[in-house]
Amino acid sequence: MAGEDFEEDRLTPDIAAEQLVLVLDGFEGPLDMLLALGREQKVDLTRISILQLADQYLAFIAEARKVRLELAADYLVMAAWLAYLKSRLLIPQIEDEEPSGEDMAAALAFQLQRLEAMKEASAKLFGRPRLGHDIFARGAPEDVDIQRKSVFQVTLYDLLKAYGEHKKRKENGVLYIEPVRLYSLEDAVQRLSEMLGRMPDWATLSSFLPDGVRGALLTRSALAAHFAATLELAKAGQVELRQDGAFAPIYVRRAQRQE
Amino acid sequence: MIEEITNPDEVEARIQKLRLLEALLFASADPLDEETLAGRLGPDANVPALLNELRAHYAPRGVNLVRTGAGWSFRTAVDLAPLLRQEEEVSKKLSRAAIETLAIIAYHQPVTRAEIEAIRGVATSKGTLDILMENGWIRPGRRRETPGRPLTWITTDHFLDHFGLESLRDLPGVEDLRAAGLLDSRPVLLGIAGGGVEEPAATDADEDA
Amino acid sequence: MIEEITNPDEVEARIQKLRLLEALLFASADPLDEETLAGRLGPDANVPALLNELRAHYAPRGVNLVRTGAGWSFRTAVDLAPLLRQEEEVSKKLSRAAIETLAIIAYHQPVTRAEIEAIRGVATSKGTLDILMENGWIRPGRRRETPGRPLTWITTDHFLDHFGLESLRDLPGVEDLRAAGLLDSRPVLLGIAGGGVEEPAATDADEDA
Repeated sequence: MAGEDFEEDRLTPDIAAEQLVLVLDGFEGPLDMLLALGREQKVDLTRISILQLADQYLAFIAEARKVRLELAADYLVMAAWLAYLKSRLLIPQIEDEEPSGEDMAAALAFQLQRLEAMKEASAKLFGRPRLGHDIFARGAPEDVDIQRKSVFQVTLYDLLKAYGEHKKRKENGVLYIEPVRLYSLEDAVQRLSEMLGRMPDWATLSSFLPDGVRGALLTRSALAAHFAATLELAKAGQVELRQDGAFAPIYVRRAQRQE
Repeated sequence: MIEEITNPDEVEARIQKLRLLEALLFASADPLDEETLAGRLGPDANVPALLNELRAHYAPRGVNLVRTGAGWSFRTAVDLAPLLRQEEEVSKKLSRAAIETLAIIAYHQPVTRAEIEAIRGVATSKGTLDILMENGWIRPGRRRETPGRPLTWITTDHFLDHFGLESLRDLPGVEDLRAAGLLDSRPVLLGIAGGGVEEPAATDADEDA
Repeated sequence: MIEEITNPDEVEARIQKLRLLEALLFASADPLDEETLAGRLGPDANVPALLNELRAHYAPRGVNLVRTGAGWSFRTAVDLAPLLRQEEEVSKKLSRAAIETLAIIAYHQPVTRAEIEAIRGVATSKGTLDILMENGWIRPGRRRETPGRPLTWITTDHFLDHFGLESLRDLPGVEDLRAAGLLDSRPVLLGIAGGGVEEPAATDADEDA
């Protein structure tokens, strides 16, 4: 088992992974990354090609998965969503399905514009002359407390901070025993629920497994936990499962609500 | 400098009020509101008129009288910034997340954390709101009357003071953004983090004691 | 105001120097000596002449330019001192114990003294509740209908006013504090968090009592 792991690690193109990690570190989440990719199209965001954007994003994610880079679930959910959007845009509309591919693309374009607007606004805000940087208050205020409404200087922040610290002390007083390093069913249910709520269509069970889980025991426990979690969630009526034959891949999607 | 008053006693009284107003504002590093000033100048003082006169007197000088929110304060003139700016002792640099979050709160207020996350498409890391609050720029507003009664966040008067704004209407480009519909903080896209699902009602009171 | 200079450019340059001098003296925490000022104003500035002009300008006003030892600084006019110093109390910092006690009353009210002590895990010193009451932040509530009928404590309207809250409901809940980073969550010991997946909402209920 140890030998096998060693082999795997050697084959991993570490440098490519490091570069990708560096790129990823530059982003504040998947929407931010999409915005950066969108800027590369060098057109007004209102006229951006969402299809092209989806391709660029999916290519990036594919690259990351090739070097077994651990991606945050947010990035994977966005990838699944964009793949779905792409299929909706390319394949003729199914009548009763709402919203349409165009609506989804428009919604994404709006989100990108809104984020861009806020980034510009923050740049303008911090480009303004600021107190203590460019503009200065009286350097030697005199000892006349004119505004005194209370003898004591306490702010809401002080009050909340005091309560937070009090709570923290209480929590730290409790002994926690380090758990055995197994992927728990609860974690898998949590992870699946997080991702499924936002996954639009069928996806293979294996695509939900966390990347970068090291150690054979941990990997096996992750697979087992996720499998058990899908059964749990199916029992609760939250997901649907599909398997086309014995030993074939298992597909999962969130339960379709009947209306 | 003094208009439409000819009685020498009145002129003298008015000058004394102006001098006291000037001294009060000068002595304080923080903005003072008109109510506080009126309390110190006495019932017969026309505080807004006196403030305007003082503002006009200082307008061309190296120190200006400026208004932020409800407060008035003396501040060095904006155009002198390049001459006054000193090598800052490495000021605590704000993270990109904190800067963006502050802009979102300023332009979208009152805004819930879930809405901030929907706009940024990413969860708010711990410590972001904390640092903005520690700087005195934001504070909790009223709870939103929707399921879960989420807390909203708003900016403070100190935020206006820090960025040299008289009111929120002076935020750069705010009218254009509103007209373009970009100040809509509703989540629009399922599938993006923070998808607008408000957290379950956090129980406020807890079960101590 | 400007004497013996007629060339418009020179007049302009001199006004700029005066404005900068004014701003430097205003913003400085300590008196500035002429050598320092000369360093900031440039080699062509006649610092003593500029200082004299500024001193003359401010002489009749509510703020004066004064010389103390080797340094120059702005000070409020001496004759206004009685009007400026109405109350001589110096503002004080509230002790940590008092802030914490106030926070606990705010979050747990109505709460008895014994309950406060149980929550904090330490005895409440005599003066703490007195100080909070003197400041008008807390007041006695109803007696608890339990043996001994202990007095409970609640916060006042002045408390809301002081902390800029509209109602007690607007106090951030424990989950809000945690999300804002004011309450660091317990260390995450689970081996594998699923990447960017937000930590599951920790339960509020705590184990006091």
